[in-house]
Amino acid sequence: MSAARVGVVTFPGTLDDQDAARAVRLVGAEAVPLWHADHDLKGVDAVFLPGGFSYGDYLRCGAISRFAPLMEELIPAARAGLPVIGTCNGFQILCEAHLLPGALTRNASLHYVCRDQRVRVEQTATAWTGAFEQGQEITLPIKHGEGRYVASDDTLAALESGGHVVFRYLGNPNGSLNDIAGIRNEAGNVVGLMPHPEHAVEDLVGAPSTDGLGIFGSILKNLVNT
Amino acid sequence: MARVIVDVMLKPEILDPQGQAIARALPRLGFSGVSAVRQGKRFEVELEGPADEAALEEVRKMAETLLANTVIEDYSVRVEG
Amino acid sequence: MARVIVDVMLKPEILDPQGQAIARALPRLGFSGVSAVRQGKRFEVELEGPADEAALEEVRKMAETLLANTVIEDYSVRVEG
Amino acid sequence: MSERGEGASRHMTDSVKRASETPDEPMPFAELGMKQDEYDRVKEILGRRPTGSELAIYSVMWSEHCSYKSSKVHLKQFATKAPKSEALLVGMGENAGVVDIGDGWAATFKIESHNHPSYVEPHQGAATGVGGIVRDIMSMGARPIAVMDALRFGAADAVDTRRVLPGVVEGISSYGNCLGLPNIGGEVVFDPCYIGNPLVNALCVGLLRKDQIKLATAPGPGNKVVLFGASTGPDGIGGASVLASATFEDESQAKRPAVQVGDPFMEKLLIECCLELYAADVVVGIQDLGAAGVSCATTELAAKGTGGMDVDLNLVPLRDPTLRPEEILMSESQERMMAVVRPSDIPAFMAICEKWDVPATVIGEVTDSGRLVMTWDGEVIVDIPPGTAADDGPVYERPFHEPAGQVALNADTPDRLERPADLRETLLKLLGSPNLASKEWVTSQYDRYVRSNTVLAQPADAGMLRISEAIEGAEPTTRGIALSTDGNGRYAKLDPYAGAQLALAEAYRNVAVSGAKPLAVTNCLNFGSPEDPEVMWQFAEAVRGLADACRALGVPVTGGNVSFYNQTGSTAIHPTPVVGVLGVIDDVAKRVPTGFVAEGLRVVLLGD
Ligand SMILES: Nc1ncnc2c1ncn2[C@@H]1O[C@H](COP(=O)(O)OP(=O)(O)O)[C@@H](O)[C@H]1O
Repeated sequence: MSAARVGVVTFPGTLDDQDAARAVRLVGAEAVPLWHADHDLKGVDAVFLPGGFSYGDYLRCGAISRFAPLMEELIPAARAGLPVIGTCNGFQILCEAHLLPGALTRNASLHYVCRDQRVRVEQTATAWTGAFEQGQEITLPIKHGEGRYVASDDTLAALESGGHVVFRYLGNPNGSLNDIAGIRNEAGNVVGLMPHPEHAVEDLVGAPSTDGLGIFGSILKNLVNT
Repeated sequence: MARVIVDVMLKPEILDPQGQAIARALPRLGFSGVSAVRQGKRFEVELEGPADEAALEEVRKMAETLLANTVIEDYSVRVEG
Repeated sequence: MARVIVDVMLKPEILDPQGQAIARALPRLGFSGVSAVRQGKRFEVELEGPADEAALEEVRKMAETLLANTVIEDYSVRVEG
Repeated sequence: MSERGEGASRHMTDSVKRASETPDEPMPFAELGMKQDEYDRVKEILGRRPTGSELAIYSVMWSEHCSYKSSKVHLKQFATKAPKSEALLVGMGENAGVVDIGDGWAATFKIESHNHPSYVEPHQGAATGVGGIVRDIMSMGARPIAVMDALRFGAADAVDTRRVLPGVVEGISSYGNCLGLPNIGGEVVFDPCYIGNPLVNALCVGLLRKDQIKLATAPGPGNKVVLFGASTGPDGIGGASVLASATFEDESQAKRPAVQVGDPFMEKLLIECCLELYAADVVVGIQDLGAAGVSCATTELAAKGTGGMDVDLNLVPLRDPTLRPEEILMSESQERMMAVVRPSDIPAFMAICEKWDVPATVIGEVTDSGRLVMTWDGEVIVDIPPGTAADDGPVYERPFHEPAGQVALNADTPDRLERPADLRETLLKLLGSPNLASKEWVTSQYDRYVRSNTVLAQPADAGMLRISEAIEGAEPTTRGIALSTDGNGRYAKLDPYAGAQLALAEAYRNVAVSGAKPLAVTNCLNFGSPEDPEVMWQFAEAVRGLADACRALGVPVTGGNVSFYNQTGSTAIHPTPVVGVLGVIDDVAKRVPTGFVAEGLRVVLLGD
């Protein structure tokens, strides 16, 4: 069996692309660099939209990136079922691209916050969380200034009743509604979260946990099973 | 050459922590008589040509798709003057 | 109850990286005819009383000391309407 | 805008020809901070009066900031007393020093101040401080891999501290985070002496292969001079408008801002763009544009290369089309670099810049004329031997003597202090004091994880990075580097010689206890006015102390920065040498974390 190929997207200003690629390799998959200006998904099996400050996060985080040529390919592919995950800036881009509902706004504290964050896995029925236990509590780093999840009351109600909240903060760091740290789309192939699984995959560096491996392990499991 | 202004504000039901922080700071700084503050964005868009209806329509599209996130924000477009 | 608007923009000679990034992105997004964009802030200040001269004077002071950083920004105050 | 445009067009260009024809025209050298004898030397060098543009170049290049005219005679000791070090690949005199860290790898690091701008506009001042030091590191051919910041503020509860401190921290955080550089350490110290003169010292460390070092040099006649990055605007050229208007009796030049605004996104693009340019081997020499902008880059590149350069200033891309040549020369616009490129490599160079959305423009050519020649509207406005501006600045042996109260200050020992009655209360008070309390409220605003190479960061005494994965495609190594910055103005005030040594010793220890072997030193010397003999004494003593200590410990100084004039009226800050030490650890897995890591371990006190 050839290794699963996970695309890692680089926009101008993307920062965590090397880290995401390393995490993909750590679980035995192949990391395929995808460039924002190409109309080419290179036939990957899944896509990781890493964090950073794409286009400086000027205007609104993710607002400019969502118009990239690559996104013109990615948006229909995601709608058609391609597994896609966005972390931090990647989550913001997925919301701006309307692949996920709601929006991420300025932290309630008005400060950027970098810390190790306890998070509960609320939903394992997604392409990216199948390797976790339902309700498992994990530690992942967060580092963002605009991570406060907001959505209309209707949207929130639909997220909750549909089981679309994937991660919830234990100790809300940014004022997110319903302590939401991550969500999925209806089909479960698209997931966005503010915490950074790619910074929690090795003992030596990053957060004092390797819980992030679960995300990368999940996609592998998912791809092998299908 | 004309200038078009696009104002973008958070929808009223969305929490505005920046505006709140300012409103809370005001009494401490000796300002009274303010019941609320909301903070939004103002864009000054310089057009190469005149601000005719076609140009304004372009700016409206720009506001709708790029300058504002209509999930959480409202916008308004007007010619300066 | 009246609403006063405070617009805060970077002084013209100060670099506006945000506005520049937007302006540079526009052609790629299919918008043409824009020569420059500048991004600033808009504050909506709700007064408890009427927007008389005394109240406006207060808001001007507020803009000068808190809402704008006059080292790099200009501001203007006006009653909405 | 249009008014200024018309005003500008009324200007007559002060060409070399015109300068020769009007030898007695008074020039505003004093307004630009130049002394009469310095101005006379310029005239002697040129054999005529300088043009406005030439005066702009000499005045910035001969400023204290760029020429180190008051500190040079003392800083020499870092070289003359330097211990033998096989690790030193590039020493003082370049944008940053480079040390060999083994297995074919090299590290480059440097600390620099941005004190005054951070007082005027804390956010932008601190942000552009980070931006500047990162470009220094980039210009050595390295990938910047981490930053640190050493900060000093007035009393924590002072009104002005409430203005300055949040802005500074936000500025460092927003700029550094946006570049994707982990912040792995630094200092935050409060003392009333810094109230009107906060210190913002930023350190950057970069990594490169030993054989990839780039230098600021422009060799090879016919090679092209490329300016790339942000366009040039009226940033930080308050002084230059004096020139433009005073020379030409023209009031039309609006007041120019002294504040520089940073664009971290452009800088991030510049980093990636530069690394790709290096990898493609299309850069012969490179220099960042910091203080003194185009003046500094052109004179230094030319002076260190074949010796000559022709530049057409009309080709410099402008953000404000009304800028005069004098202003272009002095502009401190951020996020710009200058490269020397073989003509045949220009297409490849431009293609890489385009890929990263970085504007790039050929503005000139290397020559063997021994002259830096610049034109504007077809007229020659600068024609100078570049070395006279870059290297042959004035050198001062400033008088110094021990401060009048120094003996009394030292005689006033803690013996006089009342013994605290309640130790518990005293301890709690100490723990709660701003200088000892947790700094997490600062460090939590800095990204310490990005790039996933951070082995140690806050609260460890030294930051540590693994290096094997810091550059794409490099062969694996278990090695890592550790860094610490330290300084104590109160010790240095009591005894600047010992105070500087203590700063080094502390940084050295912090690196050593992480498990790394200290290798090299950088320093930022923050002092009051060198024209005050008592301050100058503090400076001389601190440098002497640091140089002696470096020799004793066997670690060379590879570079640094001097910041003078940190004073309000006649009151100077405490002399504050901030010292950074870089060390190497053979196996990062063997790092020693700070704190009691497990129960039951013995606690041993070492030293006395
Ligand atoms: N305190 C210092 N210790 C050691 N070297 C110093 C010190 N201050 C300046 N230098 C060195 O002097 C040289 C000139 O300074 P430089 O960094 O080029 O100035 P700038 O960056 O402001 O143009 C550099 O090599 C620098 O490392």
